[in-house]
Parts: sequence; C-alpha cells; structure tokens
Amino acid sequence: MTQDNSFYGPLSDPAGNAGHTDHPPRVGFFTDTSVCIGCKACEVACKEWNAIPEDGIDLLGMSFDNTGMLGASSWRHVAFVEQQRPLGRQDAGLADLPVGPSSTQETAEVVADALEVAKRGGGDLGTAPVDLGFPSFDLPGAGTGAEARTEFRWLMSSDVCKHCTHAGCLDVCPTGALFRTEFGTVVVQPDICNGCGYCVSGCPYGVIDRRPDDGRAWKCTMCYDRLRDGMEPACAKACPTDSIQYGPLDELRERADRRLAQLHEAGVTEAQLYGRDPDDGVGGDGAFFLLLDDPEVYGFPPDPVVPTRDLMSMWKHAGVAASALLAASAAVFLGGARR
Amino acid sequence: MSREGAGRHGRGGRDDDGSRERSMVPKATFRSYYGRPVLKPPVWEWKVPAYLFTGGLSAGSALLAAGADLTRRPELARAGRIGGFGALLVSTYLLVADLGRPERFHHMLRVAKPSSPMSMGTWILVAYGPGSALAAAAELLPAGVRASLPGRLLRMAARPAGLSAALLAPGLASYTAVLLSQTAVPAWHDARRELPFVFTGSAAASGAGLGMLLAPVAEAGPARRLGVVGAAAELVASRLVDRRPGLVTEAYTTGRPHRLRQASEYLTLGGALTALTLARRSRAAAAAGGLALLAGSVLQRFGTFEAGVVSTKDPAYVVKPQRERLAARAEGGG
Amino acid sequence: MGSNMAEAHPVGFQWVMEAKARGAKVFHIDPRFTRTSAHADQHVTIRAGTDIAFLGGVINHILTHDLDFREYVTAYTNAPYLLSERYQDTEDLDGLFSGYDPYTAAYDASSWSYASVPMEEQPGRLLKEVSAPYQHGAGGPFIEGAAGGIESDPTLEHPRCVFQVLKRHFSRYTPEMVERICGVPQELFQEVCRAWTENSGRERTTALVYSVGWTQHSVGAQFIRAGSIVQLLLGNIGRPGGGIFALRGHASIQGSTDVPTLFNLLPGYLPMPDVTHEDLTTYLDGVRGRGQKGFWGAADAYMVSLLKEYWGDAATAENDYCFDYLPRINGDHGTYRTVMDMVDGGKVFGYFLLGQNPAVGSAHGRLQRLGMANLDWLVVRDLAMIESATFWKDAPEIETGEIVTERCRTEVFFFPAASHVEKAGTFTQTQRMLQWRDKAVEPSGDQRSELWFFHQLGVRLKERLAGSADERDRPLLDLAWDYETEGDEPSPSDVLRHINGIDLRTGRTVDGYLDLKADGSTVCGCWIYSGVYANETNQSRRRTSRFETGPYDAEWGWTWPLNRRVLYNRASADPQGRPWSERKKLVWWDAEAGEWTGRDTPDFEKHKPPDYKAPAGASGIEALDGDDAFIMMRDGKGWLFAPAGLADGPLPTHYEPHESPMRNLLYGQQGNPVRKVYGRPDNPSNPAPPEAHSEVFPYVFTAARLTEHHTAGAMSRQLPYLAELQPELFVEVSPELAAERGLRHLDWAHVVTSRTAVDARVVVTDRMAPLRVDGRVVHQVWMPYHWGPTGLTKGDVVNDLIGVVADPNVFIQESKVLTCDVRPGRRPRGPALLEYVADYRRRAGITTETGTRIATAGGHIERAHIEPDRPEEPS
Amino acid sequence: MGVKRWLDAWPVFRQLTGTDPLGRGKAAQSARSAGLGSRTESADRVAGSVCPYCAVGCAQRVFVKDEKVVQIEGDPASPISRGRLCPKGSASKQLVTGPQREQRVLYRPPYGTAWQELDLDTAMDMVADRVLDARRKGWQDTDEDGKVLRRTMGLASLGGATLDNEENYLIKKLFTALGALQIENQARI
Repeated sequence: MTQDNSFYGPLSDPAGNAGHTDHPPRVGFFTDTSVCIGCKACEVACKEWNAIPEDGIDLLGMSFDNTGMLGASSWRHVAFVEQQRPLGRQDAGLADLPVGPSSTQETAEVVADALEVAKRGGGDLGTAPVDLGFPSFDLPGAGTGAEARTEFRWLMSSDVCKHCTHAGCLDVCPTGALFRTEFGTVVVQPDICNGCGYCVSGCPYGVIDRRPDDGRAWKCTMCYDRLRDGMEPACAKACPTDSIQYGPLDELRERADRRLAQLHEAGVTEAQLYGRDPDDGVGGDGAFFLLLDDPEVYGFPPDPVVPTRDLMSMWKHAGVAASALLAASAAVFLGGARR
Repeated sequence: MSREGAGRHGRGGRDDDGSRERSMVPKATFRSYYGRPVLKPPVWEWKVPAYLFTGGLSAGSALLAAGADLTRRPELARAGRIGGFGALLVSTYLLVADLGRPERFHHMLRVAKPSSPMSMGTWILVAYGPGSALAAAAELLPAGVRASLPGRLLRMAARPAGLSAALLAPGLASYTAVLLSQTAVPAWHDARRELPFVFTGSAAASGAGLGMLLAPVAEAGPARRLGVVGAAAELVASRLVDRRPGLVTEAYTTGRPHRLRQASEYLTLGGALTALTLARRSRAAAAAGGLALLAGSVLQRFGTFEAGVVSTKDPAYVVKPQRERLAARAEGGG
Repeated sequence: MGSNMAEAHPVGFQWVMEAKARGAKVFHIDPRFTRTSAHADQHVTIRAGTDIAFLGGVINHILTHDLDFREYVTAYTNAPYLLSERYQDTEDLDGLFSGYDPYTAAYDASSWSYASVPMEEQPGRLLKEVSAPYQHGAGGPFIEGAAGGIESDPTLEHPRCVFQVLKRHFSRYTPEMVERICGVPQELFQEVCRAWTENSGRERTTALVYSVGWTQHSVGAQFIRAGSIVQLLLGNIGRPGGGIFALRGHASIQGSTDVPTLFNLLPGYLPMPDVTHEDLTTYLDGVRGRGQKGFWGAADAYMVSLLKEYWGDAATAENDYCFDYLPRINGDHGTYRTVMDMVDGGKVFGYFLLGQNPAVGSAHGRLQRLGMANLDWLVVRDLAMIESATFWKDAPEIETGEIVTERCRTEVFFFPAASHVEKAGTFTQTQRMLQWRDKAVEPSGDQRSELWFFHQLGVRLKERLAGSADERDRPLLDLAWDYETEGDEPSPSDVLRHINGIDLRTGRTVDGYLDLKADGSTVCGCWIYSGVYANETNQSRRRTSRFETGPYDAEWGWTWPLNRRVLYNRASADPQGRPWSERKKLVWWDAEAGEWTGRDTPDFEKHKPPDYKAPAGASGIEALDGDDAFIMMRDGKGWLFAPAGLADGPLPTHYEPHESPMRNLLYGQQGNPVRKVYGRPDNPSNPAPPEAHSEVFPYVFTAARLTEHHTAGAMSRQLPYLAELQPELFVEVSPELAAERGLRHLDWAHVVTSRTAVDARVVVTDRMAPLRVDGRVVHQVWMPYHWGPTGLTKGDVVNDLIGVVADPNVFIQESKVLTCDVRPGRRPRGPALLEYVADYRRRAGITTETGTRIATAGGHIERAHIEPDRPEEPS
Repeated sequence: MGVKRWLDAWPVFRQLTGTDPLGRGKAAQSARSAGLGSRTESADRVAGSVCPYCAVGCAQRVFVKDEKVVQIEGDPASPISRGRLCPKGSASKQLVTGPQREQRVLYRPPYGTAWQELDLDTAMDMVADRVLDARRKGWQDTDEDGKVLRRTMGLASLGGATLDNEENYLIKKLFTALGALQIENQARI
C-alpha cells in the first residue's frame, strides 16, 4: 500500500487515490503574499459564506493582526509582519530621519511573553495577551545606543488550510468525517464529526481546531459547496488584489513559478515558494504560498511532515511491544510454582 | 512580527517550579510569528491521559487474569477479570466523555481506517470488550445464579472469553502509543519508537500492580514478576525517551512533565523493588507496591501526555528541529 | 498624497497594484507608513499639513529646471496671461496677497485679476461671507472679458504673466526649505521630483491620488490647487493615465454633492441664491456672467429647467419660474455653524440626521452632542441604533455631568431605515459613475427608505398647509410632488427621470443637457445628470459585462457628464487635434469626418475644429476656441493661477496648520490668513507660534481610517465580523516617542488636547517615525476615529479631541492635523476629566482668543476673531 | 435490497467493496456531502446592487431565497471592481441581515429616560407637526438691510452621503420648499 505513495511522497492524483473515479482536476489556492494589502476581505468573505461565528474581540498587538492564527472559527488568517529590512528595492524613507532603534523586537516580545501564560499557550485564535503585571522588556527606544533603524518593511499574508496531498488530519480521523473530495481537497463533514479532537493534533500546520461551544472540528473547506456548483471559493473571489488565486493546481504551480522568476528579476530575491513542492513532507500543498521571508516568520512550520509518513514503522514498533507484552505475560506464569 | 531569537524555549526564563523570571541567558536563535505556537495544542484534557492509564490497566489485568485462570489462581484471575473490565468501563466512559459530541460516539464505527490509530483502537476495543465483559460477568455472578443453566454456561464461556480478551490486550496496551505518535505533536511523534514500550511496560506494571493489590500474596507471584518486568521495560524505555538527541527531548526533561515522570520513575522503581522483595511476604507491602506501580503508571501517562502538550505550545519545538533538518538536507544535498 | 488608498479603497487599489505590476512606480507621501506604503516603491514620511510646502517644492523644481510640458502649458493653461499691475504676491507681503483686510480677515480679490479689464475694488468685509467662493457653484466666479482678449505673452517671459508670477511665488520653496518644513530629507524629495517629471510629458503621464488627507485642512482647497498646478505644468490633466483623483469615502458622497444636500448649492453645482439675487436674471448673470466662455453660458437653461422641475406648472416665465420661492443664503450655514447655533439655543429647533452619526463622526463630538441636547426635537434615521440617537443616556457628557438625562429636553425620534438592498436607486461613485441598484427584498417592520420618508413628510405637510393663505407656504403648496408611485413610495426611476430631464412638449426624457431650454419647455432636476435616462432608458442600470466591452467600458452604469470618463479630454490631443503621442492617445480630431473622435466621449463640441476661432462678441459655448480644452472654465484654460474664486489667494501658499508646533518658516504669516475660526469658550484652540506655550501640546496628531471599519462605525462596529478585526481604539506611536513618554506596547495611554482627553491602547510601531523639522525632532501620532460608546467594540470618541476651524472656501474642518499631548495610563473619569483638561488649558494659557489672531504677517494689528456674548468657559 | 441499501450506507462496507479501501475519500463521504451545493445556485433571484460603504462603487449581486437575503458577493462583470470586495463589502450581508438592524420606530419624550415604541404613522404625523413648528419659530422674511431671505433657520438636516441620488434630490427639494437652508452632509465633514 505504501508503494503507491498513499501515505507519503509525491502523489499525482490524491482524489483518485481516495476512490474518486472520473473526478475533476485537483484545485487549490496560490496565495501570492507579495500583493496582499492586508485588507482581510478573505477573512470576512469566508465567514459570511460559511456562517462562521465571531471568534473573540481582542486587541492582540500583533501589528494589525487581531485574529491571531487559524482556528475553528477563522479559516483565513491574515498575518502582519513588521521587519527591519527592505522589501526588494522598496525604500521606506527612513534614511536621515531622526530615528532610534527599532521596536519590532520589543513589541513582539510583549505579545509573546503575554501569550505564554495565556490559555493553551496562545494556541487559541484571538487569545488576548494577558497582562503580566511586571515589566517584561525595556522600553523600546530607551535602548543603549543601539543603532538607528534604517530599513523597514511590512509584510502581509493570508494563511489558510493547506489541503495537503497527505493530510495528517484526514489520516487520523476515526469517523471518516474528514475526507478527500473529488477536487482533491480535504473537508470536514459537520454531520459526521463527533469531536474526538484527533485531527487537531494530526495537523502539522496547526490549522484545524475544535470549536469549544460546538464540540466539532472545523477548518477551511475550500468552499466545497461552491466548488460543486463550479464557483470559486469566497475568499479568492473577494480578494481585491488577487493575492489569493484559485484554480487547477497544475496551472497555479506554473503561475507561481513565473511570478517567482518575475520577482527575483525585479530584485525581490527573498521571494520563495512554500508548499509548492510535491516532494516535500506532505506531498505538496493544495494551498501554497509565495512568501517574502522564511515560513516561520509568518507562523508556518519550515519543514512540515505528515505524521503518517512513519505509520508502518510505528505499527511495527507497537507490534513488537505488544508481542513482548504477550510473551512476558506468558513467561511470568511459566515459573510453574504456585506462589 | 518575527521575533528573531525570541522563542520561549531556551530563554531560561522558566525554572523548575514553573515560575518565570526575566531571562539573563542568551536567547535562542530562531524566528517565529510573535512567539505564537505553530501547532494547535491537543484539545484533550485529563480524560485522555486517564484513558491511556485505564486502557493499559485493563489490558494488563486481562493478561494476568487469563494466565491466572489457566494456572488456577482464582483470586488473581478474579481480580484481573473484574479489574480489567472495570478499567474498560471507565475507559469507555472517558473516551465517550472526551468527545466534543459524545452522542455521536458510534460514528467511530462508520469506518475502519488503518491510517487512524484511533479507528484501529476503536475496533480493538470492540473486539476486546465482549471477552472482558463475559469473563468479568462470570466472576460477578451472584451465588444463586451460578448454579442455574445460564450461570453454568456463562462460567464455561469465561475462559475462552478471558483468553480472547488476553489475546487482544497487547494490542490495546500498545495502540495508544501509536495514537500519540501518529500526530504532529513533536514530543509524541519524536518518541514514536520508544513510546510503545513505555506504554506496554506501563500497562503491564499497572495490571500487575492491581493484581498485587487485590490478590493474596500466595497467588500474586506472576503479578509481581509481571510488575517487575513491566516496570523495567517502562523505566528503560522512558529513559531512552529522555536521552533522544534533539531539542524536543527537553519537553520531557524539563518542567512539569519532567516532574511527573520523575515521580513516576520513583514510584515504579519502588513498586518493582517491593515486588521483588517485601511483597513476596507481606500483603500490606504487596498492596503498597501495587499501589506504587499503579500510581507510577498514572503519572507516566500524564507526564508523557503533558510533554506533548508543552511541545506544541512553544514554536521552538517545531521551528528549530525543522530548520536543522532543512540545513542538514541542504548540506547533504549540496 | 493625503490618501491611504489601500486601506480606505482596497478594491480600487487593485488598479494601482495592476499598474505596479506593469511597471508603474508608486510613491506614497504621507505622515504614516500605511498598508498603502507597504506596497509603494517609495514611502515619504511628511509632517502632517505641510503638503503645499512639498508640492510648492515640486513646482519650483519643475520651473527652475524647465521641466514643464511647455507646449501643453502654453496652449491649455493660463500661463501666458498677464496679471493686473495691482496684484501683489506673498513674496511682497510676507505671506499675504494683495487685498487683505485684517479686520475682517478676508481678501478683496479684485487685484488678482487678469490685466485686460480692471475690476472695481470691493471692501474686504463684505467679501468674506457675501461674495465667498462657496456661492459660485462649480463654475467659479466670472472673469470680466474672459471671452474677449486677455493680454498674454506666449513666450511666457513677461514679468507679469502667470508663468513668471508662478515662478517667483514658488522660488523660495527650495529643497532645503522642503526639508526644514516637511521633515523630508532633500535627497528623498528630489527623488520624488525626478520620478514625477521623468514620468510626465508627451509619452508618459502620472496620476495623483488624494483623499480627505488633503481636504480636511484649513488650507485644504489650496492643497488640491497645488496638486493641480503640478499636474497642469506636467501636462497630466485630461490625458489617459494622468489626472487628479479624489477618492471619496461614502457610497454616494459624490452624488450628494452633485445632487446636493449642501446649503450653498442647488443640483448640478448651481449656486444657492443669496441676498443679492433679486430676481432670476441677476442670479443667472452671477452664474454665467457676461462675455464668459464655456458651458456655464447655458446656465439659464439649467436653472429654469430645475425650477420647472421643482414647481411644475406654477413656474412660468411671468413669475420668474418661481425663482422667488427659493430661500436665500447670506453667510456660512455649514454644519458646524448650525451646531454652534444649537448649542447657543433659540435658533435651531429641529434636526434631522439621515444616516449620519455626528456624535462620533463629526469634529468636536462634544459640541455636537451638546448641540443635540439643546433642541426641541431630533429625528434620527439609520440602520442601527447610533450614539447620535442615544446621547441623552450614554454620551460621555453624562459621565462628566454636562448632560443629565432627566433634564435633557430634546425629544428624539428614531426611524429604522431601509438598507441598500431594500430600496432601488443610484449611487454616484468616486469617478462620477451612477450605478443603479435593484431592490432585492422588501424592508421589514417600520424600516423605510428616505424616499418614502420624505415623500410622506411632504404629503403630510402639504395636507396640513392646504388652504393656507400665507405667502410663505406657497413654495410647499405649489411643489411638484406627484411622482409615480410603486406601492406607497415614489418610484425611484421616475425621480431619476425627472433628474435627467423631460421635454414637456413630447413628455419624453431629454438625451442630455444640450437639449435643455430656458423657455420653460423642459424640466431637469440636475443638468449634469442629464442623459442618465436618455431615450427613456435607465442608463445607470446598464450592466454590460466588462468581458464584452472595451477598456472604456461605456455600457456599465453611466458617468456624468454624458458618459464621459476623462474630463477635459480635449487636452489629450495637441492644439491641432492630434494625439500628443501614439502611446497616450485618447481623443483626437478626425479631419475627414470633421469631428472629434476617440476612445472616450470627447469632452468638446463634436464638430468644432481645432483651429476654430470664436467670433468677437461671442459668449458661452460659442466663445470657446478650438483649443480651449478647459470648457467649463471662464477663459477655456486650466488655471495655474486662479484669478478669482478662492477666498485664500490665487496661488497655493504654505501656511502652518491652525495648531502647529512650528513657526511658518516661509513667511511672517503663520496660518491661513482667512481660515474660519470660531472663537468660543467651548471651542478652544491649542496655541501655535507665535503664540506662547505650544510646547504644552508638543506632538502632531492626525486621525485616520482603518480598512476594517467605516467612518463613525455604525456600519462596522456593530458587525461581529468587522469588530473582531479591529477590536479596540489605539494610538500609534513611534518607538522614539514611546521612549520619550514612557509608553508601553498594549498598555493604556491617553491623548490630550484643549478640548478633552481620550483613552486608547498604545501600539508602538516602526511604522511611525519622528521627523527632523528645522533642527528639532517632531513626533507624530495617529488614531483611528471609528469608536464610540456603543457597539460590539467600544471606545472613546477620537473626534472629541478635535476643535472646529475650517477652510474658508468650503468650510471643511481641519481634522487631519492638530497638536496634542500623549501620556501613559488612563485619563481621569467623570468631572475630574473636565478639571484635568482645564488644567492643560491653564498651563497653555488658552483663552477664547487663542488661535483667533489669525493675521500674523508683519505690521498687521492682531485682532482676535471671537464670537461675542458667549457664556463663560465651562469649568 | 433493504439490507443492501443498509449496508451501502455503511462506509466500512463501501471500503470493502468500493474504490476507496482506506476509507479516506469516496467511501467516507456522507449523504449530506454528496448532495451539497451552493446556496447562491439555489437562490430564487439575484438583484444587481452596489456596495454601500465607500465610493469605489463595487458591484454586488444580492441573492434572495424565500424573500431573505442569503448571500451578497461581488459581480465579476463590473469593470470597476471585477467582482472583488473589501472586508466591509464582504460583510454586507451581516450589515443588512444582522440583529443590529432596528425594526421599530422608537421615541424618547423630553426628559425621558428610556425609549418607547411608537406607531410609524403617529410618528410621521408628530414629525410633520414639529417641522412646521420649528419652521415657524425660525422664520426670517428679510435681513437687517431689508433684503429678502424667505427662509427658516429653525430646521437643519445632516446626512446624504450614504443615500441615493433620488433621495437626496427629494430631501433638497422638500427642504428648499420649506425654506430650510441648513441641509448638509458628510461632504463637508
């Protein structure tokens, strides 16, 4: 069964592998973060279409990000990253201004330190930073003669479920609530899910989560209902700058390659594709990204691997352990003497 | 914004009693999104680690009961059968109660997925349950019914039932290790080779502990031996977990998970030593040793569980090893 | 500049991103680094309110380096015209133009005229509010003799020609000066100049985008003038890819100016008559003038058709088409004046709020609320409950004790309004396109459209006055109010038909304003919208897909005037009618066919050849020559120099904002010398040099919008999906200011002005940067203004910080720049707040007169412009 | 056949007999999922509309089912917006269908401490009476120089930038006929 890469490695036809015959081409998202203007239309359009509840009205202090992360009630999440470095040949106009050291480090520290004591360590979307009650950092700019900031860029990026070729959430789901659709996407069926929570830990991207008041797991469906009527997902449709592009995955990959080359040529050498490679740890993502920094800066794992990769090995180890237990249990009675 | 070198992990800001203070140690070098976790912490709370224990206990007990039955140790068999079934009932309750939608527990039977340890575990439980129940029922028959025809039939069925449960018990004891390993939780996934041994060892030790506690010293020899063997396996495997290379191991060796597992180690070791020594003579000592083994097993499960939770809350456990892996690959490739 | 397009107009910004992808360079010049800056090639941090200094520097750069598009400038602008010898520039008068009267703080503009015809001198005190620019509609005032000969020098060498005057006026706007005033390093400034000029000319054009970052200033109109001068000099007006784009903030704010709910205008930018207009003829002479060029020449047709629409059969040639029925203006009747009159009591008794929330959304919210608390009655119509309807129970003044519910006499009616899907009608978007909305569903409960409400109100009023013999009731009784109905409300399409215009002889709609007559045979509610119902078809309802039409998309909606996309597009061709370049062709003269043709609807008489010379004595449309591309202007030219029409000078001049930490480095005149100040105890101003104690409010403050919210928040704070995206009021500060004031990220701080103090969470970010201005460091802070005391997310009202001081041309308040202090921690609550702010005023030595001594140029007496007989200052 | 149908409804059976032995796709699909479609496709009608927030003028399509708005999204045919909407535009459905929408006329009498409900017709009559009263109290025939004013300063209005052109037209027309001048909107704010 592993020979055909059902569990790991490049897989050209995940829908077919999941038993869909005569299925449409695999579709996906290509999110080009270099044109994202951080408007969050994707978040709202997604919520409107899918009737997702509001997920907490908290000021997070993460630049303009008040969503925090993806979760059961946020299927799109726009990240905002403020950095001391230039974007390609862009000039933030800081040279010759009477500026001191940057505050990006310190503001991030405030948020991070506070999240550390938050519920679930900040693993909940919308978790408000908790007041620590003691000074956690030096006042920004009060620094010790550190150098003046000269560069700045503000990155925005709309995150979403990756719809992995090998989806950890789907593989571990014990009810079949999560399934692979004919479009090659990964969808939770709310009529089936019993809220076991296994998928939450199965996802190497931290995407899917359980909604506390509802008990079921939720995540992006790539608007399965719209897809079935030949429409594009709500987020991609709304996106004002076409940062979120939807289409057959093969086409998107070609488009992404062209865009990457174009950006490199334009001097944005830091541009990189994430999740595009079918040889990666999840067999390539159905939703992949063009990033302007390393993935972890946006909250992505740099090299995710589907846990199922080691399925066989794990069962083997368990088998050995089980056999050993059986053997040991038998052995302890073999002493013969009743004592 | 990216926190360059601002991971929680390795900031030295957390000492062993869990309090935090300002770090004076150089910050680790990795970047993250405002220190937010990359992964979602498991939604499971105490019920799942509790189930890990009760499931293991049930399995260990069933094995012991079957052996005792075959070797005519009625008290030990009785303790194992009833204890095993009792633990199974508690397990079932814990599993169902932990669901977000408990009324949909039967959806677990929709599919049989080899890729889902929970699905496999469900089917193992389904297969294991009747045997365990039958065997326990036979033990629990009121005196008046024992002689009746149904009573006699039931007692005749008890042995095969107990044996069937015992045959499935090792699966029950070990699948939970795969259940945890088959996740993106760094501490669990990384320990995927050792965890089955920790868990089966722990299952054996807890089953044995129950036997030592409930059965008379005279019948409890196999329980003591199983306790020693199980404890040894658990201790060794657990130590191996602690010695794995890489950052993720720190999830086990620091903080609360470390304290839980350390306590578990002491109790298990103590229980095993008791089993080897005093428990052979003293019922009280046997009971104490049994309790120590049981407690050790409980703490082991909670410690392991919490190590996993901790490893999801700190992005360092995700980012750093993956970065290192990428770097190594780049080096190897080029 | 002055626009945060990516945040305030995200969907429009797709076209900027597209242009960028095609190689366009994007510059963002703004006090803040915004989501727009994040995608600009170059961000330029500028001190708020100094845009004229910056643009003046650009103009100076163009003129000193001869980088203007000379052929365009000579042919299409008034650069060659000579000015009157009486004209004196700011160069001569320390920042003032000739004609200034410090007593009234107003200009007599007569000396700003062209050289041909001398104008009669008028005393300034009459001018400020009697012959003020707001009275001229869009045509502006007329210039005597414009259609005849104006002295000119095509070589642009004459010292009194506009070109040379311009050169001299801006000669002191050097890069050094730009750096000292705006805080923009010289090199950066020159980079902008370079890019702007290199990307303009025959082959290339540059577009300029602004929004309320330009308009909400005491010199706002002149900001836009300055931008226009740059664009005219570079030949960027009337050409594809060029232009000045005003991005407007509300669905139909353009429409509500075209079909105005504004005191000084009638539909189509016809001025509201004032006390000097004794009859229709005097009025029309004021609009079209004698001997003026251009399409205002037909103003009689526009006005008579409007009066006929208003009063139908009652309007006849004999009774001047009921011109008499129109009320007359005689001064500032703008919203802030009205609110102050409410506060003062006894003048305004009833107030309608129609989808507007001034308790949060207007400057000086406290004044707004106190005004509303002093009315007989208030009608609020909105989708949801808003602060302006509930001030009597939850205004901040309840907490301070200034409003007591049980003693607040205002009777309040709240009417739920129908939403945009529950009624049909048109919105006019920011580029003048009317788009029709179909009704999707019926409103529920008591929800009704404004159309229903006002129609019903009119019906009831007419019923009540039926039989009245009172002459003052005639206008209402004679009012044509018999629109076709759909159910119980007037048919919006029938109203639109009447706005378009109907030929009474045929009963059919007219095809455009060229069909309108001054003889009472046509009705037309808004002449510039004429054509929207041409051929009895609702043109605004057209929705021909963009996939089926060309790049000018002429069949989607309808754009005024006459479905034309680029105004003054005659200028896209050279004087001979040939496109300036193949790459930038838009409209051109087809000599064979004898007509103007091209991709857009030509903004010129179709058959008037480029070499046409108007006969002597012609006026109006006929007087336009074949190369008079600016067909609405009195002289057919683009105005580098505005010989009339502006209250504060013919050329943009850098004045410091009303509240500024800086002395004006260019002139003795500190601020706009004719800005509208309202010197009242309840409207204090923070001191600005040369007044003392400006250091009490050391920081520059600006207010702005967020993508996630809409203005006063009634349409966003109440929606969970939007509220969660921007959940709390914050103040953004630079790391440097945070260090200076001890502010910590996410902690509380409060911002103080002489009006009040408001709480906000601190956001420390590198996006804010201090500036070095004339050798000292100036910090700027900003706050979004969307919050109020109700909704899913609540916060203090930022507009409460802002006082009322206005541009003298259009009476828009200066809310984009003021001074403030920022302190860590929360503000005092209740009455202690009043004491706290009073203490600031004491320390800054603020009195009613602060900020009202507006003439500061050398030699002038300093007269405070305060309102007499005001009650004592509170607290 | 009953048994067969019953068995077919059991995904394990489908796993064993169908194309999806691992139970991760076709076999796991529920009946609901198999019948899923978009609510826009099943709407009764679609109205062409325009976004009510800023002035870009993005075209919207309003989907109606059972006389309720079930979805509002961009119209791809628009040359202005190409079907796209910003977060506010995307929240339009919540704007028009949310619980924040008021349904009834509310009235707060002078010195009152709470809202009262009022019949729409009564409220309209009350407003009409008050308009005439305020108009009378603020009436000015002439200025101090005897020049004709023919106006009332007793009435004012603010709003219009969110209204339709047709509505603004009637507002201006009615107020002008009443002699009321102080008619203003956001354009001056």
